[in-house]
Amino acid sequence: MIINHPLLGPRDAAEFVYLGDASLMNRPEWKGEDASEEQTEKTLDAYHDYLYIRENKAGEHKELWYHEQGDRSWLVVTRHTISHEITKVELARDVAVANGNKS
Amino acid sequence: MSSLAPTTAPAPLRALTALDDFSEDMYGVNVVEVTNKGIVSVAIPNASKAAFSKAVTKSYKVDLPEVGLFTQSKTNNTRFLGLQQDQLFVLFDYAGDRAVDEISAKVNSDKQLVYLSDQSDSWVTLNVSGENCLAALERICSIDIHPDSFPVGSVARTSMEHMATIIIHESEGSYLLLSLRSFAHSFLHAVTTSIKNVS
Amino acid sequence: MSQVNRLNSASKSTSINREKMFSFKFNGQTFQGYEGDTLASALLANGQILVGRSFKYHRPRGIFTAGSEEPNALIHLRTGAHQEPNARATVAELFNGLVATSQNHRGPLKYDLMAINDLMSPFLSAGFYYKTFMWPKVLWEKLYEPVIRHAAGLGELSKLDDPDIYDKGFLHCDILIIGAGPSGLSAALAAGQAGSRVILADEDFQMGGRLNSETYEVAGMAGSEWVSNTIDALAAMDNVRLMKRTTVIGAFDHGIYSAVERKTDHLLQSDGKPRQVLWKIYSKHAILSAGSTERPIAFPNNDRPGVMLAAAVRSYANRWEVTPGQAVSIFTNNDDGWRTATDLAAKGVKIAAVVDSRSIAPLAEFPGAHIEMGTEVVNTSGRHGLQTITLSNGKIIDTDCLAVSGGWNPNVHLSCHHRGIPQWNKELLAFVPGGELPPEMYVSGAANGDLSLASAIKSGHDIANKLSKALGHKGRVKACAKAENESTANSDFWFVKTDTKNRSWVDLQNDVTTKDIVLAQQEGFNSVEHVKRYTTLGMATDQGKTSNLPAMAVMADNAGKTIPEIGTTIFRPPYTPVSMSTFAGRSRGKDFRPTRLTPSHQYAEKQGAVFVEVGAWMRSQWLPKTGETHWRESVDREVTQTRNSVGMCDVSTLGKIDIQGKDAGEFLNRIYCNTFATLKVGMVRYGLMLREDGIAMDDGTTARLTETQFVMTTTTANAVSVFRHMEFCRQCLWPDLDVHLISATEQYAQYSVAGPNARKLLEKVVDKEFDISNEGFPFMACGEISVCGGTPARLFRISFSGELAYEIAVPTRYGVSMMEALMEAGSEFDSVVYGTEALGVMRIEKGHAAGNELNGQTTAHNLGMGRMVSKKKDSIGNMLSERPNMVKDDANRLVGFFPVDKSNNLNAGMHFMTTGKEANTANDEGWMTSVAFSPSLGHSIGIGYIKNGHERTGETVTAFNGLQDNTMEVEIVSAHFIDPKGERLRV
Amino acid sequence: MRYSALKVIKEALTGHKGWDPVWRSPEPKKHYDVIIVGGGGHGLATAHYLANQYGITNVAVLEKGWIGGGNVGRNTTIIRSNYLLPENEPFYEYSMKLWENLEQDTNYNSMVSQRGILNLYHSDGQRDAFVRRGNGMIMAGAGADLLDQDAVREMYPFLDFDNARFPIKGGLLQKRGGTVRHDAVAWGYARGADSKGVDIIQNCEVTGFDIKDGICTGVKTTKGNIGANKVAVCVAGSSSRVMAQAGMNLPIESHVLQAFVTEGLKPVIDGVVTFGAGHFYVSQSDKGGLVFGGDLDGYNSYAQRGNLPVVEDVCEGGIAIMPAIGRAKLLRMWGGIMDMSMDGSPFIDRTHVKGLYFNGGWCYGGFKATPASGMCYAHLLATDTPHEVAKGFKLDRFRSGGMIDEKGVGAQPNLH
Ligand SMILES: Cc1cc2nc3c(=O)[nH]c(=O)nc-3n(C[C@H](O)[C@H](O)[C@H](O)COP(=O)(O)OP(=O)(O)OC[C@H]3O[C@@H](n4cnc5c(N)ncnc54)[C@H](O)[C@@H]3O)c2cc1C
Ligand SMILES: NC(=O)c1ccc[n+]([C@@H]2O[C@H](COP(=O)([O-])OP(=O)(O)OC[C@H]3O[C@@H](n4cnc5c(N)ncnc54)[C@H](O)[C@@H]3O)[C@@H](O)[C@H]2O)c1
Ligand SMILES: Cc1cc2nc3c(=O)[nH]c(=O)nc-3n(C[C@H](O)[C@H](O)[C@H](O)COP(=O)(O)O)c2cc1C
Ligand SMILES: [Zn+2]
Repeated sequence: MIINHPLLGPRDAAEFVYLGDASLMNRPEWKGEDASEEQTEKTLDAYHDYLYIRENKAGEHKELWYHEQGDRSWLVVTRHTISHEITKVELARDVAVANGNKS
Repeated sequence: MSSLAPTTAPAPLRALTALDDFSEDMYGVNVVEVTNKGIVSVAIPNASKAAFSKAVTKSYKVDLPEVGLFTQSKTNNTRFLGLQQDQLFVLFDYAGDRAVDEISAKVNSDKQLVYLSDQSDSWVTLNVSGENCLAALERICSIDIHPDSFPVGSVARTSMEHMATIIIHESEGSYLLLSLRSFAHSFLHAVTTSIKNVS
Repeated sequence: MSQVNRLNSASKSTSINREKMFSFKFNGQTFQGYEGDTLASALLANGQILVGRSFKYHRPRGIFTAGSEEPNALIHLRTGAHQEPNARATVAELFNGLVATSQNHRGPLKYDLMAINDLMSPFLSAGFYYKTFMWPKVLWEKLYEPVIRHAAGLGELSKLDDPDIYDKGFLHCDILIIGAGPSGLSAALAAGQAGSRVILADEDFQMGGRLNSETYEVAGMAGSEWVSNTIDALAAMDNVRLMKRTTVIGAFDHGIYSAVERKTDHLLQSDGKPRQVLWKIYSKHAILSAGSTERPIAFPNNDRPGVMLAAAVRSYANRWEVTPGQAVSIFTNNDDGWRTATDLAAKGVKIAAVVDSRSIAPLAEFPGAHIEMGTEVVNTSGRHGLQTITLSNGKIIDTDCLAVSGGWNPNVHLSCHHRGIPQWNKELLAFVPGGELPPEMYVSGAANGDLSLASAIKSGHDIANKLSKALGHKGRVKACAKAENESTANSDFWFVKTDTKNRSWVDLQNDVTTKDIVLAQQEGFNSVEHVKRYTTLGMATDQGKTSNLPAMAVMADNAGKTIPEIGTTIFRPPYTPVSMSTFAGRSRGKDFRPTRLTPSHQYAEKQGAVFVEVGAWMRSQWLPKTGETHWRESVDREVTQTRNSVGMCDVSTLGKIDIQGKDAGEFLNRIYCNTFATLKVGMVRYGLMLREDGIAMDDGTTARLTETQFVMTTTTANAVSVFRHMEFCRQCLWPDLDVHLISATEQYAQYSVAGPNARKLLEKVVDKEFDISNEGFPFMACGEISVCGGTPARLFRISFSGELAYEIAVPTRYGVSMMEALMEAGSEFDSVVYGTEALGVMRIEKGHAAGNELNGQTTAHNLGMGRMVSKKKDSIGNMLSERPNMVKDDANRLVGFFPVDKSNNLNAGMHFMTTGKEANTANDEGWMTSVAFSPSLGHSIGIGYIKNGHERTGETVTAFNGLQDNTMEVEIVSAHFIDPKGERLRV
Repeated sequence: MRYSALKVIKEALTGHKGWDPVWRSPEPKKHYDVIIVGGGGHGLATAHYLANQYGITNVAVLEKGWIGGGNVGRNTTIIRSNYLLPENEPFYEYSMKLWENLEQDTNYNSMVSQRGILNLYHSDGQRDAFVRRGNGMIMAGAGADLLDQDAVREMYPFLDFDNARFPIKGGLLQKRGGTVRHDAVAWGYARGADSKGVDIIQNCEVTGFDIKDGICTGVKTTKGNIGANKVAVCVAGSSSRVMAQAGMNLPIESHVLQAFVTEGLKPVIDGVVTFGAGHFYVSQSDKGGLVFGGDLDGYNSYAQRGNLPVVEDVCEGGIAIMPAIGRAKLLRMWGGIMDMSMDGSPFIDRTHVKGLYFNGGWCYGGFKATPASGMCYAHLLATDTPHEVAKGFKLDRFRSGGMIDEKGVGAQPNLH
């Protein structure tokens, strides 16, 4: 496969390391210090779904790839899981900022 | 080992190059270990980009490179390698132990603009050039380095034979290959094997 | 000895060089052939018709085709370690000194003892083994299966290491053209003239495709002349790369094709050069111009040597000037078959008969030949070579070669590698590329069903022209060459129906007959994929290139369906089989993976160190002294010397990550489960890193060098994955933090200096202006210093061994020199260099967790570090580590173990259970993770996980080791075997 | 119709006219007690055991294509019971015992062949892990032997012992491990189920579920709606696609795993051998092809085909330990869709929808599990309680922190 890196142009996917569904960028908020039991359970549910449950789509899939043998950037790649066609490649950092991800 | 306890201060440490200054002309390809270079990585916070760019232009009379390209200054034969969006490498003639100070003095005097890290000992550098050079590199380099696609002034970070590699098209038909220093022997072996295989 | 079948009249072929005679051996007998021959053409020239045996029935087999689709003529090529099994004689290029032997027979080829299987054939029908060999049960593994396995397979491996070398490479192009027949050549010409970057690959050693085998004219000259002119023109273009002997084997995602170039297979010796190169071709577009393959007609006893494909017979006559027989007959259902008769007759070969299934007027007459229209071949005779054919009209004709033509199949193979399904073309009576082609693949010429010469040339030209234009190349493209549009008339006739006992073969190699197909369907195997798997149809080395379609026709007929309703089986790479070595390339032996050497490698080598592979690294395992005969002697000495005085160890392999930025502290707070933001400049802290699921990921120390700079150490094994994880957190989770990472692993030679004399030793190398006294540089301090008169260094006061210890880091270039200086300075203290083994012993004596304990299954709770997980802040893994099963009270805990009988040696991997209980899964309470012989205690010690371990100190349990027959009683103790209060560290 | 020696001889002599279909091809009924979705190994085994062990015969197996066309028809056929964790090992050992009686059970020769599986180790750490594993195997009754280098050399003299980058130090051998003729497993179970009246319906794709008030009453298919008291999903790589029709997302990702076969060769490799310092495992089929594989491609895929980097990686691993197979030619490569679970271990469980059951998450290792999976699923369907050896395979185990992670790589399916 070839990933058309937004900064570097086409690179063999062998240069990248795959992580999985781009939803892994949507890390739930921590329960906070001194959370109630209920809040803890709710947060655990959210973390469970975040880490373990996947839509696992047969179709267009937004997914995370890391350019380990390249510029060390994380990318969000939109790729079809049946045809493998790639229709979009973005810098994950840009996506994260647009999402409002924050520490 | 001496059995006598030395009474004087220890002798200064001896520096070794990664490949013992390897240099050979093999089947039309010249392979030379490049030494006496300083390599400093520069991490550039978004907010500092403009100021840093100015500082570089001032001290080195060159612009910052785009990712995938390098710019070259006469000062210490310095190349700014555009490797990442927020990080570049400075590669320059230097034989000392304090490469960071060298760069810091020129472009980061207030120490706040950018973050520098010494990489001088992290890499082994080979210069390969000559007639069969491209044919040999074709065996290990997956990216398109045909001069039309990778003209002089290009730089790319990729991997060759499972080893992280930075490739620089420094001048017509002459390439610098940087790989991690601990891999030096395997890397040289990969390059020379390619040359032999295409001879 | 003479080439009895070589045609000598009117030699015209430029494909063979009669000036250059080669001699070669087949089954020990010496023959002659010419440069340009294949092994098959040379064997035929010498009248060697019998070349092998079939898979199941061991029926005699002759050469069937003239190309890579060959099902029959499989031989051992070369001898000894160079022996290649299942080489196809039809594509093996002849060279002087070639040696080949036939395969799959016991005794001489002609009198194969295994031919008895043929008599057993009523028992060996499709799927017979599923119904039998079950009684009695034990005999399957003891008798039946060994017999089956022994009989299986065709060729034989030498069982010696492949002596050749191989290579790989990468190519980039605008247009990859697959196949250099008339269509591919004209495509290359157009694309090349336009200015596209072109690669033209052909599997043959001579480009030109069918034109080398036909007598057609192109552009007013002989086809072969046009081919060589075109090749010359292409060779003169800088932007065109011609690759003959190069088979494109697979179409992968996003325009990546893989091709195998045979570099030295046509030479007696490879002279240290790669035998084959695996190319990975990155193309913007590809044009598949792979031509077509003739298909046979199934009829009774159609498998005899001498029965061949008609166009192959023509190829042998035209290209190699060989006739496979002295009285050749043709059996055809189409016009093209007649061309074989015409061409052979023109070369003076006697035509015995032309049998055409169609009731039409004969297309030609040949003196003395039977012309039988509307007639079929219903039987043959001749055990080791064809002697007669019997026709449906009762005639029996003497003939030693029957050229069969059932029409042509476009080579759709590569067009289906993305699982697209080819489509049935009613006019052509063949499958053509259709459905979903690999993106950016176009198909031209016969491969696309443009069977006739003129259309093949035109379609290649037009596609290449269009693609080049679209790419923006503006060179002037000349009009394409003119050629004739020969007849491609064909008919819907696939196999001869018969009710005799005689078998009609569809798969010649795997011995699948029309009866097997029918039986499969009778037993409910209706899908074509089921039939394939039940009968093994098309699963042989030729993948059914010539057999699948006739078999589908039988299925369709039997099921009352059409061929497209039956459908094809799926096409899979590679196009033709590829040596495993070729896919491995250079990665082999010591070069399987690159090797990393530590900064003190040269030093250790000089000391005679024993090295061990740790991931990619080579590390000193121990450094024996003369006279030491057992590794334990060396390791015990290294430990003892270190604990008694001082020892040095190269720890440069640990990952080092330089972390800088205003928010570096906050970042680390989130990466580690314990607190880091509060760490003071000049101090080091131990950190435990969790995965998001709350399991321990890695541990190590991190030093704060300045307000905005930290240096993290990771374990050797996790250096890369921890860095990746941190980049993920930085870029994807918390892009707002000002933090920057770069690996500094390679930058520093880092040595641990441990033992009561460590400081004294260091004081001798550290430059005087730096105070490293216990007060000035306490436990867990760090700082930037200089050594040996000004060399910059970093010093960390940390300890893995439990002794007063430091780690000192200098730029890698000084690695050897630094180690020498340390040893020089240490000589008065009897200092020692220790390896990973002693390192391991000392950390076990201290009860420190390492890889065996941090195996991805353990929590901080298991490690006894549960309280380190700060609940005052968010950090990776913080939340999910709270799940009930992960903080159970009776969870496994890391503790220490003594053998009750101290003379016993413990083993890692022992399982614990309450003494007296049976050793079974239900009673399993944990396992021993690491053990060592402790020279300090004088006996074996271990650490491991056991349920509730922290509350069971003093208890005796059974450590089960049935595997190594070393089960024993052990006592649960604290894992801190040495200096439990940690006093030595702080002195 | 039973297969017997007599029958075989009779048919051979009379032109094989008397063989019946191995399974019938009925039209679906309106309603079944149990509908099994997916005619792979597990689905067919479930049907077989439901009918033959639990006496539930009003059962249909619905298969969208042809039975055995999924992973059961494209795997590298290795069976073993050499698992590490106590939640897994008894299950796989139970499976092994069922394999050992399969031919007698189904009256079909699936060629269960226990020629041994040898896992090579190359470092002390790996040896330690194998000792832990081997002892666990012995405790579960599976048996294990630890071999040193000499013993490995005796079994496979042509491995690269002298020039290897990662020298072979020894191996863990399970003598009872081996291979089974994969297609015949599907056919044998189909035959066993069919003979008790189970309807095996091919070309029948399930396209939806009838779920009302949290109760599943049947399925929608390309052959119409079919009612059922219980619906048992068992579709391996398609798990997420099918369960999405019931509104459920799973702790599963679908990945491609490739496999390879060489041309037929005279016997070279007797048992199964796996490389411990690279991605390669191999056995030789009864037909003579070297059947081998390695790692997942690593990205989500439903394509049943893979890419070159893994092809190369696997062959590199092969030549690294066995340079003597270098001149064997790779004949065919293919892929399968792996239902990779979040901890590498499977699920056999009820769902929160009454009457809807799920079996999946088998990763690259569900072939060996086929008999036990079928038996345990049948047990669950028949009794609504989990089978003793499959208790850990629950869908909600991640919420409670009860992961069954053999490899210890965490919630990253492509690393399992
Ligand atoms: C290359 C490869 C190598 C492997 N090697 C091994 C090995 O050596 N050892 C081992 O133990 N395991 C191995 N495995 C894993 C093993 O093959 C699988 O885990 C196991 O076969 C899965 O169970 P199954 O047989 O029921 O799956 P499948 O055979 O995939 O059955 C699922 C069936 O469900 C059908 N289906 C899907 N959707 C629908 C629908 N909507 N309606 C109706 N039917 C549907 C599919 O068509 C398919 O037939 C390997 C797998 C692969 C791909
Ligand atoms: N009249 C008929 O009935 C009839 C039928 C079929 C073909 N033909 C003749 O066939 C020719 C068609 O021309 P064409 O150029 O389309 O086909 P071709 O058969 O002449 O050439 C195809 C070429 O592709 C090469 N090739 C195939 N697969 C390959 C692969 N995977 N990798 C590398 N090379 C590969 C072959 O070696 C061959 O040289 C014409 O000469 C035409 O007359 C005629
Ligand atoms: C154990 C095993 C052995 C195989 N042996 C052969 C073989 O000898 N010849 C062959 O063509 N294919 C062989 N195959 C591959 C199948 O032809 C087929 O590619 C595979 O089952 C996947 O199916 P598909 O390619 O139809 O998708 C084998 C497959 C397996 C699982
Ligand atoms: Zn891997």
